[in-house]
Amino acid sequence: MAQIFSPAADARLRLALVIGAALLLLGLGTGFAWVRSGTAWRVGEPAAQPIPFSHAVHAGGLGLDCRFCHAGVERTADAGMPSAETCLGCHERVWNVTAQFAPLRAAIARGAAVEWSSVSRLPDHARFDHSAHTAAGVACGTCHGKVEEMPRTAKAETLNMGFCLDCHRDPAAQQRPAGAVFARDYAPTGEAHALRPHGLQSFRYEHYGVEVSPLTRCSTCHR
Amino acid sequence: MSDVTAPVAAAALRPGAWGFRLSVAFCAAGVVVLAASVAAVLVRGVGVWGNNIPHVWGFDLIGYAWWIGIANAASLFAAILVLRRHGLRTAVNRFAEAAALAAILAAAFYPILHLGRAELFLWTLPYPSYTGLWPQFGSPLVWDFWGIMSHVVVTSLFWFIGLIPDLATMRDAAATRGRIGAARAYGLLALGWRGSVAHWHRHQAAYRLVAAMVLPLLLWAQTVVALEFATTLVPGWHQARLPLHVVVTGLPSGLGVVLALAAVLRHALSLQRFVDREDMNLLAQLTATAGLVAALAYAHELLVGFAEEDPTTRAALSARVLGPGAPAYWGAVALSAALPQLLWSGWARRRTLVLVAVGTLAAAGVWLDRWSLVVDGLLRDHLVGIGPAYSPSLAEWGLLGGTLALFALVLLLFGRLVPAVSMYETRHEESEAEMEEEER
Amino acid sequence: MSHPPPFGQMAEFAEADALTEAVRAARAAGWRHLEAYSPYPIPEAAEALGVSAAPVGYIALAAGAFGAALAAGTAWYISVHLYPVNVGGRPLNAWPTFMPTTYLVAILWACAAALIGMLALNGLPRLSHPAFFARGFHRASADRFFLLLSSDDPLYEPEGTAQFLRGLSPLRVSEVRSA
Amino acid sequence: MSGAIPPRRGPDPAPEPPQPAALAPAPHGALERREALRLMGASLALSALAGCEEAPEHGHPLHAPARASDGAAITAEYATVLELDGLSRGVIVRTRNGHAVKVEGNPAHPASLGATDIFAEAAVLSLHDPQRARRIRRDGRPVPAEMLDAAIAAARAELAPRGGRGLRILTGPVSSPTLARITGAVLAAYPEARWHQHDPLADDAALEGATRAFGQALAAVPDLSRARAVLCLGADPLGTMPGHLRHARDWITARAEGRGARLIVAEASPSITGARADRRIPLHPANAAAFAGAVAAALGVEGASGTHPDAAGVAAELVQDRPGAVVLVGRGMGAEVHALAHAMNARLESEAVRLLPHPLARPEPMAASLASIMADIAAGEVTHLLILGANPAYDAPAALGFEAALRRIPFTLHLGFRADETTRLCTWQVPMAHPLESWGDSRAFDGTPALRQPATVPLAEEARGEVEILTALLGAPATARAAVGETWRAAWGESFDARWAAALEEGLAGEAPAGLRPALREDWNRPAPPMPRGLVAVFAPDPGTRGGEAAHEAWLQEMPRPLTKITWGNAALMAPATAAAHGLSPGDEVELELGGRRVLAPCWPVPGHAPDCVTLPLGGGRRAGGPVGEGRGFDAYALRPADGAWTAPGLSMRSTGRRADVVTTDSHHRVDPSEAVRTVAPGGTLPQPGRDASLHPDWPYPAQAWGMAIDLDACIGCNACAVACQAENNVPVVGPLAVSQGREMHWLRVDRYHHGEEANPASSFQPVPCMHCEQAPCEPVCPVNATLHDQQGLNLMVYPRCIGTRTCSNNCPYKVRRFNWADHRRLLDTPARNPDVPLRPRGVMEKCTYCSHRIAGARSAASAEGRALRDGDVETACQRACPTRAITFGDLNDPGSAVSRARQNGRHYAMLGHLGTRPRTTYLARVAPEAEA
Repeated sequence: MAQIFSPAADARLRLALVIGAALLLLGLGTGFAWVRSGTAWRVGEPAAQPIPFSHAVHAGGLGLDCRFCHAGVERTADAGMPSAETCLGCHERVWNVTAQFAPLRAAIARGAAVEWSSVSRLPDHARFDHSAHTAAGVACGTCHGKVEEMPRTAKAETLNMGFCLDCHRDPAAQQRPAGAVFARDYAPTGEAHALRPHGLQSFRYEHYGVEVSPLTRCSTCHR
Repeated sequence: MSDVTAPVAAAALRPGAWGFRLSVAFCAAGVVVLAASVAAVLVRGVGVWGNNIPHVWGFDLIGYAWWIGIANAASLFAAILVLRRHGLRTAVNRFAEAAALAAILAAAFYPILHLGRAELFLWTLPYPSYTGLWPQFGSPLVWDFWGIMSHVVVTSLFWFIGLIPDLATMRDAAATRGRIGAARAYGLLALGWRGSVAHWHRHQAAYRLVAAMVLPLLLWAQTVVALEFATTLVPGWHQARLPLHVVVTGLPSGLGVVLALAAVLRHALSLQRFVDREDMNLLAQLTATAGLVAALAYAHELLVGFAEEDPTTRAALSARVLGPGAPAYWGAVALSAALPQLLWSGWARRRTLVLVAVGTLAAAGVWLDRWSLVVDGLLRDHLVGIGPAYSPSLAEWGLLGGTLALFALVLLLFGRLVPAVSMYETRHEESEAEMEEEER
Repeated sequence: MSHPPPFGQMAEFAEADALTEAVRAARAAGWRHLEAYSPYPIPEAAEALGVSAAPVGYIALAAGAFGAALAAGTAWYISVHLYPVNVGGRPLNAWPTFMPTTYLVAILWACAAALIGMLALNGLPRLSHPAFFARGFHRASADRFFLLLSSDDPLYEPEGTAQFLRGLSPLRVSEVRSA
Repeated sequence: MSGAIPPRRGPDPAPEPPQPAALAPAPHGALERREALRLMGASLALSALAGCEEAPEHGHPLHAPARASDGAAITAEYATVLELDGLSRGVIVRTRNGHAVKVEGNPAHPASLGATDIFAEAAVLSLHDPQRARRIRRDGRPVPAEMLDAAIAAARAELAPRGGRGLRILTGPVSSPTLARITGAVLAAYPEARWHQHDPLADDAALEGATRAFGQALAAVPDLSRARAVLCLGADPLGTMPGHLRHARDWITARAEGRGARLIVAEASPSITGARADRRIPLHPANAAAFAGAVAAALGVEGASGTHPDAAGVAAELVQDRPGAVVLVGRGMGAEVHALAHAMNARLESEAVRLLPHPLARPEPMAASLASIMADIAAGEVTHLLILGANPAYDAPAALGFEAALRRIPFTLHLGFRADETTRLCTWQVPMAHPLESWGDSRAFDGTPALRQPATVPLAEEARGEVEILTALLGAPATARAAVGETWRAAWGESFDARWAAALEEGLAGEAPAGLRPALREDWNRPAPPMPRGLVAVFAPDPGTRGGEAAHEAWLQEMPRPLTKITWGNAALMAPATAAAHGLSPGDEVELELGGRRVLAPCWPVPGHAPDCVTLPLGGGRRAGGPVGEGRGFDAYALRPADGAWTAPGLSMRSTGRRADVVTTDSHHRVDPSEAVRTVAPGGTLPQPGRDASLHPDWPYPAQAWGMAIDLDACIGCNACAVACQAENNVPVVGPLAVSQGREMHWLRVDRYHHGEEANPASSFQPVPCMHCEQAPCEPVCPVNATLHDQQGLNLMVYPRCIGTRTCSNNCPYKVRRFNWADHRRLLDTPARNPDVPLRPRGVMEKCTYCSHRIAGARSAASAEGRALRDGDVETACQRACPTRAITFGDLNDPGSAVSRARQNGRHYAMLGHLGTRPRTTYLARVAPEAEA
């Protein structure tokens, strides 16, 4: 009787099996890496803004404090965005390039809103309170990166759930002393951040000897 | 003895008759309906079904429990035959295993489709997600997920292991007929089986090992489905006996389907010689016995239930048995427990039509039993009168019909493309038989 | 005969018992490299060849145990350490509720291992094998029984081997080429 | 987020011209609110028409205002008033980024005391209603506003010479001092003109009765805080009577202190007051006068006569409790009964009722007023008709033939909130400003005046108010704000500025007038002829849609009516015995005929309804105004007699043999085997089971352990909590079909149970939110940990994690979980939504969260102040709305918290406690004399 398969067939079969397995692993690995990658979360992609604004110039060059424009960051959930007045307050006097500021003047004339667009928007089901985080000693850069070096503002971190959880599981690593929250040139001084007396962080508890932090309970971030 | 191979292989290799093609076309049409129903629920959400609060489950879980029941009983049956090296195995093993496989395929639709957000089905798997979240291993649904997965894998393994030597036979048969392409295909699937005695030895060991492990797996897989109900606080469901009840009442469906299938294939593929009258008798009597066992389960349910001290549970049961749920409940008893008793009569056993009818009706009866559990189990809750009754929508009927068509289609193709009875087992049988004769 | 070198000598039998006898004889004659083929399992022959199926069982058992440990361990580690949460007031390590999955996964692994182990021990898949060169070997999957004495065996030398095989009163004896 | 909200603020000043004085906060961030709202108006129109998902993000935190403003402007509260029957309840409107998102009660206002009713809650919904009228139209075609002004000027030119002959002004009931002043000015300028009021729900008999008794139109206002025994003759002080919120609070406060009034309710159609009565007497309208007379006679009122088996006993109870005893009479009773009641109260020297000058600016029998205008129209004497706010084409009795009459008037102008039945028949169709976006003033049931200030800028640019129209007619156009200012400047003199600011801050513009003690006239007793026997039609305001003006509020249409549990419509209510006598079963369609006019209606038996009469709820069968209200139920006005009577004999009813679809959440279960509602005798207690044993140590709950206690003895089933929850949590409306499928989404439902015999059962209500069980059965069955507990003991539902297996609902014995069978987000994504609560996608579970966003808000506010949360910092929406304070919420770890104290009460129990779920939401048993503890 004749062979139905040549000896090469076995080699091919084995090769196929190996390649198949390899492809499967490769696929899983790629998926695993992709969902964690910056590209999947559009890190580093600037958004179109009503006026060509550069953090590098204002925050970096001029050294303006974040709170100069984001006034609500210590008091409210939303950091707050600069009003047309905030911009023109200075630009009436310096670097008064009419063409650039036309949108702002129009806004004031019409009493309209200046529609900045966000690079770090969180989904509807996530509750994020800037005031709580600044009060807890989390610096702006922890989530927004080195904004003062960005000519065009872009997302610096994935800001996905894993990113939030990493910090909520071990906040101490990211917490600064109250004074240093807005410092751009902060070098860790070992000096620990004093926990707020009634902040969530102060209510760690344990069950069956396993310690649990309120910061990782769903209701802390999800509403 | 070479005439063992010829007819069986012929049955698979001969070009399909018009009747076969017609039935394939019919089932294919049914599968189109299935596709439409699936699309409907995926696109427009489970809202297209008739569910509500409290009837959050309906045809989805009914169909699931039902198909799983068929699959379990069928492969349970097959496994037992293998383990006992029963003569019947040569005849109906392959049917039973194939039926089980097809039934699981049909069942596998429901756990995914019934989700409000089916696309997130994977979240029941423990994999490292960027969210850092994991499944909840205490949930019966997670148990069930593993149950159905192990069920699919193990049953197909069981089926495949048994098939390997016959695939080799098919390879050689095809080769001698000069159909090299078919030979190659079968050859690839046969993994180069060459019938070495040593291989046979290990093959048999593995085959029996898997068969042995299939038994507890099946019992448990079915149990887990039942646990989805038994672990809730719903008075009609919260019972320790429920898993046993579901397993036992499931038996008539699986055996019934195998019986009907055997009767049909026997004629369609003219395999009377390999599936002889004795085999059919035995199978029929087994189905009847399964009916008896189911009857016992029902009797036990009534006895225990009405002796139950908790009034709410009693109220729930009486609503199912005597109240609005009576038609489904007694329909189930009549079809899946009482009707199979007909098969004790030789007259009935000799009528192919009767066998087919009884087998199918028994399965239908078990479907009613699942309805009685899933839907009528909610007739009475702890708080009275929450929400209106459940009435299935077109999309749900389409899903039921569609999965039936899929089941039939898979079986048709199976009967067409792979040996319908186990050839090597038959050879083995017959050689042994001859030896016995020689010894006399 | 002609190069390539022969793979061995193949004897064809019509009866299972004949094959079994032949195997016994060959073993008695001191043959070590020999393989028998049959259309259905012949435990006696296997026994005569001294094949043991026990390893399949051990593999399955080991795999099952590993699967069980893996499932239970995963459930425990995730629920107690990776992300402990209060689910209905239950304790974190609600181990009884981990058992169903443990059980199922164990069986899953055992079954898969049984099949894969069996194939591995059999050296399958092997689509192309010299045995298929043997004349009429296609009937090995239908109704004939074959005994192959391999050329790897020190006792092997073409004429003598053929002689020996003919002594076992086969239907036919033929040399099998290796390629 | 009570904790997070800055103090309430007054009105916005007029916009100043922009000055680039950098970083100077403009007061109250007025402009960004205006702009945001303009955007939002557009988006609503869009989403309504095109159903576009990408509406501009109104008031989006990213959209910085043109002018800098303090962050607090994001949330602001305004004290204002909303009217019912022309009488006001004080409310506080919370705005977010300039949108009114929630209405809550004004604690300072006597008609609210901090509570709301379902109609007040729904105001934010109507404010943002895409269906409201937006453009000025002439015969249906949009025209520029100038054309309207020109037309009014022309009318003035035509009317002035002839002293306004032919001019008629038809308004709703008016309590507004300003509107009264302006109307007076118009009548002065046009001596021949006439002003009429129309209110389909007016109780003319009360006015007539008071006039008979005292010779003047007084309002008899009960004071349930001082009452010991109250006989309600068809009166519904807890439900539909003006001041119901106040009465409910007074009643429960006294009851809680053990000196509560004993409620004796004699009524034909079951009301929520009847449901809470200590003694209830189903009273056929024909026997009402006899019963009242008999009681009066037994009390020794001379001239009174009548016989009724129950009278003697009732009279005895009243006498025993004098002077705390009072007789209240409601709609459906004749003037003679009202007069009798006054006589009885005088006889009882009742201290529990105050006789006050009528809060309406010009109290008049409104049916008569409408009749006279009809006569004038018929006589062709009317050339100009201004209909301001009213909708007579729908809610005047069909017998009057108003629609036909309207067509014969040359100049007709309708000022209406939506294009309703009347609008379509008028030449000039003017959109009316919503109370939440316009200036005004108004009086409460007791005459307390208050200012109405806009919480938002007008969403309909062209909308106007009555004042604008009338001042235009006077030739001196004034804005509502100016007119109101003028009124009160006159009243307050030079202290105006201070008092004005105070009034806007506090929500009150003065005191209630003092009560009068007029002598009973000699000839008060004028018995009416006895009512003929036979089937009697009883007209009643629908608990959900009132007279029909609320028929377009989807929240209210879908809210199950307290006793019938009917949604999305109405039905002919009758005693089960009556239904049986006519061979009717629930849902059968019947043809009702009265005075030759016919309607088709579903039959709906109601336990406790008086036999031989049929209640016909008004407000159904709207023919215009939008898809929400049109064609829901049947129109009872079609049967109402021309004189607007509340009861009419001679009704005939026959089955058509067809079925009518009644959408109801009622399961017809009249028993409560699971003892969900427990009852104890006064002073009685329930056995308090110890904490059931568990193999495992309990989870610790550091900081707070939130819990809720609901006092069933206080619950009057008014649904305010349920609607408040819907408003607060963006709970979708699913529509009649889905409700009939059992897919309603209410997070908080109010269960209604009947106990005792069908003819006259005891009824009780039970609000059922999520129980937040400590051993929650829903959690262990979730495969993906989408529902679990947090450190505060809240049973969380994590929407983004849910995959929709629905197993949790299966395992919830309370069935409080709701599933998104459809995607409701597009309809919910309006500025009316609460931005603190996310919209849920299709296919996920949802349920009561204990207003976790309010908890979070309160917590961050507290920690910003560096202090721990205090009891009362967190108020859930349902708790805030409840008129009887039945709901307490707080921290169970704090033994001093209100909820902890409630749990110490002997009436405390857990629903289905035997299941071992350890619910955090628990109940206080109802107190009833007949209950054996």
